Amino acid sequence: MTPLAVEVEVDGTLRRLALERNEGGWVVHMDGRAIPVDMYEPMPGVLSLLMEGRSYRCVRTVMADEETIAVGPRQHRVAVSDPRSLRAQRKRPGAGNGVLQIKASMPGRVARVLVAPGDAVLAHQGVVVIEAMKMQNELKAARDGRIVELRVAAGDKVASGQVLAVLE
Amino acid sequence: MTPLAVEVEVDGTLRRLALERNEGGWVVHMDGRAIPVDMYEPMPGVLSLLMEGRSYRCVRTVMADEETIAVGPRQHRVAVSDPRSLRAQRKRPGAGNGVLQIKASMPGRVARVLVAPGDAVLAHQGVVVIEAMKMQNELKAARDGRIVELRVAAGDKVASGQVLAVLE
Amino acid sequence: MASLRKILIANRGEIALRLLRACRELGISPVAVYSDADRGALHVQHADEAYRLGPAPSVDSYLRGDRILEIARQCGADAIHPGYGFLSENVEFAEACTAAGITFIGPPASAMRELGSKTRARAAADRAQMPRTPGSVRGLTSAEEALTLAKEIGYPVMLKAAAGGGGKGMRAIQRPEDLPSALISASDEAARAFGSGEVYLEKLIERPRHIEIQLLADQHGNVVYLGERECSVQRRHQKVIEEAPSAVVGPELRRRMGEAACRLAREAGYVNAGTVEFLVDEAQNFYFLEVNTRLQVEHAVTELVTGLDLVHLQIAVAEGKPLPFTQEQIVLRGHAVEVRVYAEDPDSAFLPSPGRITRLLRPGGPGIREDEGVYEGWEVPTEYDPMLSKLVAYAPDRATAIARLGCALDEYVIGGIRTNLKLLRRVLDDADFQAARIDTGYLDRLLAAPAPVRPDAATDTATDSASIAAMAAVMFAAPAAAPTTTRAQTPWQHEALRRGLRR
Amino acid sequence: MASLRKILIANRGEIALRLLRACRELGISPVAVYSDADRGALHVQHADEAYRLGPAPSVDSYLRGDRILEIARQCGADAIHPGYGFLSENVEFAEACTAAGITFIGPPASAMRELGSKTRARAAADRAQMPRTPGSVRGLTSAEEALTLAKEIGYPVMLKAAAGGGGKGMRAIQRPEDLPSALISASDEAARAFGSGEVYLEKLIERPRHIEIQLLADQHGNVVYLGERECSVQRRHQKVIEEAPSAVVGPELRRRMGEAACRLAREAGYVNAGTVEFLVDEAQNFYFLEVNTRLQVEHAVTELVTGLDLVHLQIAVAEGKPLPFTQEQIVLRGHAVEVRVYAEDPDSAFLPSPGRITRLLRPGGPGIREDEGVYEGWEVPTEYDPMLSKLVAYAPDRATAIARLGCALDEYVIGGIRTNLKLLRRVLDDADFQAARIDTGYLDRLLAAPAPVRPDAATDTATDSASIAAMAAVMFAAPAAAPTTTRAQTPWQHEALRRGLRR
Repeated sequence: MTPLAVEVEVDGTLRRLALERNEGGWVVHMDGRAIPVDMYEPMPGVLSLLMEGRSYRCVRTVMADEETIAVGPRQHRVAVSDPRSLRAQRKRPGAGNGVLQIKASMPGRVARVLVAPGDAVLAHQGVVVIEAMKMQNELKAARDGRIVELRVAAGDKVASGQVLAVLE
Repeated sequence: MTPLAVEVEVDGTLRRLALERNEGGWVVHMDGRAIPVDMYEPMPGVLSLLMEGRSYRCVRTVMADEETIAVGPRQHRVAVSDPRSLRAQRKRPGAGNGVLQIKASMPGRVARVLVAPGDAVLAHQGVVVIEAMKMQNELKAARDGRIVELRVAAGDKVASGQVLAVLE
Repeated sequence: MASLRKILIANRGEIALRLLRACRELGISPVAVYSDADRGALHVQHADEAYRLGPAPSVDSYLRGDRILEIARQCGADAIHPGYGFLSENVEFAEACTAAGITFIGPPASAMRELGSKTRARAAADRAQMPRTPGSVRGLTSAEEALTLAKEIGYPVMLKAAAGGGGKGMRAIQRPEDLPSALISASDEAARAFGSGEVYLEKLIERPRHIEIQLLADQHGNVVYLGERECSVQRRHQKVIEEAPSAVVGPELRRRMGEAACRLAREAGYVNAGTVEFLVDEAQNFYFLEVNTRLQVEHAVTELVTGLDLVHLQIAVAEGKPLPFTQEQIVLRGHAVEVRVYAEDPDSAFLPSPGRITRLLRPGGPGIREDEGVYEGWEVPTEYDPMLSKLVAYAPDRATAIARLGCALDEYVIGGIRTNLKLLRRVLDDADFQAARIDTGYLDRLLAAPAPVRPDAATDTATDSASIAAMAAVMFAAPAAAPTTTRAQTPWQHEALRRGLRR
Repeated sequence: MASLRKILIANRGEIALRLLRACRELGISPVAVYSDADRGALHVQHADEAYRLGPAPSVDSYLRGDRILEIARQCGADAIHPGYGFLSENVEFAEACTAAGITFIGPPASAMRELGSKTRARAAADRAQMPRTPGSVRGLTSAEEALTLAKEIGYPVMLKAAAGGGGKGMRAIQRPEDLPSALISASDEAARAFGSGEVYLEKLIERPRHIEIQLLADQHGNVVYLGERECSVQRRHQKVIEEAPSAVVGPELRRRMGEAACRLAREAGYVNAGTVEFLVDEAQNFYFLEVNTRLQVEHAVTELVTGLDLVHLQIAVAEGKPLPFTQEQIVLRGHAVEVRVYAEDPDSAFLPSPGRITRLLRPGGPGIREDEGVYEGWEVPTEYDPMLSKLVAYAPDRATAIARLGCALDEYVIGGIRTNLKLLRRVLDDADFQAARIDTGYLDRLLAAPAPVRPDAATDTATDSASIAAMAAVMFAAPAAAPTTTRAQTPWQHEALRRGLRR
């Protein structure tokens, strides 16, 4: 069986590794080394890895916008991918090109809308105020631009990650 | 919607009740009363019931041979059924007729077999000895009879509920 | 007075569950109330009885004193425990309970009126010859009045809600031009949180420690203090880490603060559990801050070092029993540290992070106590305080308690929402915190500095935790992870161990 | 002696996890070992390093001292903690550790040899002028010898394994004719459990209490006792419930037993933690029983009433540090009760009930400590002791501790296997236990009586818990229970509450 080569984005930096499966065990090819890994899954979303004698408990949690793996007390944002899908990702609006989505950073209720469609806004200018758990939080424009779309009104309930407005 | 009538065997005694579902809530018809029940399932296998103001946490657990529901600290063996399937159950060997299965009461290893096929055995006579967790336990015949079948030998690993021998 | 048989718990979250358990231990039947957001909450699941209050928002549910009292009357509860927050310091509610012949587990309304309002309490402190911070002893009526007073005592000044607690309605003001707007927002916030917009103003003490005395008084005139708690680790006047005893309070200072607190309690005819908060400056002068006429969030640390159960004692006092001990019999032993686990994201401006808890792996072990109100699968509502639980460590000494709490935080996994677990761990690792070099501004200063990178035990990049995370990510993604039942050793496992042993 | 950096934990289950946590708290790197049955165990998941010992059976894994020592050497561990059971009282293993330059966290081999063997310990007790039960001071060599000795001291007599513990290899004999066969089976069981079949014989004391003294000795000749534990609630000489302090031990008896225990320890040159077990009769005479030269299962109750951490202290002693306190500084406060949760079925002859834990809802709350080694989804192996966890309650007094523990047991749900939870609850509810009218025969007598029916709060048959179970069963069976996210109140819910309030 030939090693499966993958790219994993860990905390924003890309790591290449090749894995090979072998009757319940794994071998990880990394930095030119072949490292046998004994894997056990005590419960869904939790892996116990034994690697060169060291023990690691890895816990996977997923939130709307990202996958996190905690290795013991250390949390890492991860994204498994191959180069193609990575390129595809780069095409997403908000990541690189001219359009920028302003998303709710938490669930809550829209307390105030500070702009109107067509308004020109400056970087760091407030766009929408969301209230949750008795705290008001102002969402700001990440850069200069113009509001091309406004998707919420005062009083609306919004979910985490929901697009509130689109900046151009 | 017409109430659904069911028979539930609780700790060996049969209870008849009729339930009716109604947008997320239930009405239980019992002893000639119609009792509204507010049900909430905080996690699979756990129900929180509010009934005439009283709160009950019901936890369902299933073991090889039976379903148990704990109402707060109180455990009850339950079996939901309608009369037909109940009658069917009664036909099972070991329950009423001449054949009796002797089952492993726990997983473990067969330490000794004390009888041979064809042997006549008296009630409470030892049939098979199982060892688990450093303890030996002798399984006895529930009544007088004859060993018509012996399904294990010394050294065998056995699962809980596995049939070890059949008594006639 | 007869002993209580049924207590309605007018609260939610971890404190509701903690009160419920105390009732059961005493053979008292606990009754829960809940908002629509809390139908599935643990305090509802575990109560003997549970009644709906109304929609999620506090004003429609946990602040509905009329409804709660009606429920108590109709279900035959003979007492109500308000917990902390919500109605716990609401004099009108306490009076309504008494009028309805239902025991309010807390101080008499008269004492609450005297001490519960921060402005009146400051006046009372003056009468009891207690040092306090300069400032107003009544609510501000206008921006003009505020500006005049602030000028008088000198900036920086602090705005505070007279009915407040937990930092809500508090503002520190450095310059006159910020005062008017701050006054409005503080008053609004106070009104939203406590139903009263009264705000007062006091001199801001530089780099103070927040140290408070736990009081307990019975109906027979006995008043004792159960030592102090240090709560200097705060963010926006919101306590984050509390401990008992304080590293800087010796027997003598403890006695002086404790006796001053008892003096004030006697002066106000105080009964049941209460807390007198002080600011303590570098010279160890203490200034009266306010009185909390209720059980505190952080009462657990006092319980651990005194070996007492404050809720049991609150109930005993409410039943008219005399205190079962004298001041001399109260001995502090060991050290306890508590962290508040919040559903908030320290990495993005501490935004609240409500939502469903998809993974909950709890820490444990000797000396670890968790007062929790959540479970895996529970949806943290947007409508209430973001506190998920209180994690407390007890040990023979402060250093061990901190180390123990740190290990517990390392074991803790909460998935699906963001929490402040990592930040709490960072504080416990901080040299200043470990040396008890803390004041109420400590945490904000820490947060201004970049977070230090935690040393990784790994010897090379192939086995640093990021690499392990990468491998795990792939294995999780791979179809069907290894069956959890397999016991057989594969050749690779042997090889792994052989290599491991060869190092 | 230098402080330890890496400790290999030569054990499994709850104690392995408890030791592992203690190491972390002290900044020591914990190394786990495991059998094939324990690959997924918590102590493996949480360790820094973990190495396979071999197949599931103890003789192939946790009793493989050679293999464990090899692993310790190769992974660079500077100490081994044996926990309890397995190799904890194996002199040869302790000596091998010392020979390999690895610290054995326990007493020196010489003291183990002196006191670890029950026969030699009885001889030592004689030298230390300690009262002990009549009987042999060396192993029995034949049935004839046994019969002669038994006749000499008079029936009933007790057979015990010289290397024993936890009741394995113990038999009470009423009549001569039972002695020979009992001798064989006891010796076999002892050989299986401890690798030594040596068995001795002593007079059986009628209705004794089992009370033991916790010892702690450093390498500098300091020996202290940390009070007593009462462990009279036993089944087949297997402790089930332990508490500290004992309800019948006053300061004077405590001092006499404690000092006698310290005398024996000094006589044997004992170092580290140890326990001297006594039988105490109605007249409060105490008889030396045996010494456990290791940490006890029930050490938690002592930790709770003394405020100390015995494992931390064991490690400090092993590092050569002097005890951080004197006898006078040890003060007992409050009361602690521990129950052992076993995977066994009290309803069918206490058959072990290994298997997968399909549901685990843990209790919690103030004063509750659980030393646990299992999790939901864990498969309890058939090869080891059936103890799943130790649940302990601490409170200011015995009655409250018992009530608290009872509430915790009521919250506890373990599904997929059978446990003794209900039996433990029954004992806590029993009037004799609550009045501390207990001896080592108490539990067997209780079990001989039919279990009382627990009163049901329900007012009518429609709402008794069996009816609720019936309803729940149907609702579970019904397609798709109500969505857990729904918040809207249905008409029925309103109706339910209206009625609830109307009662």
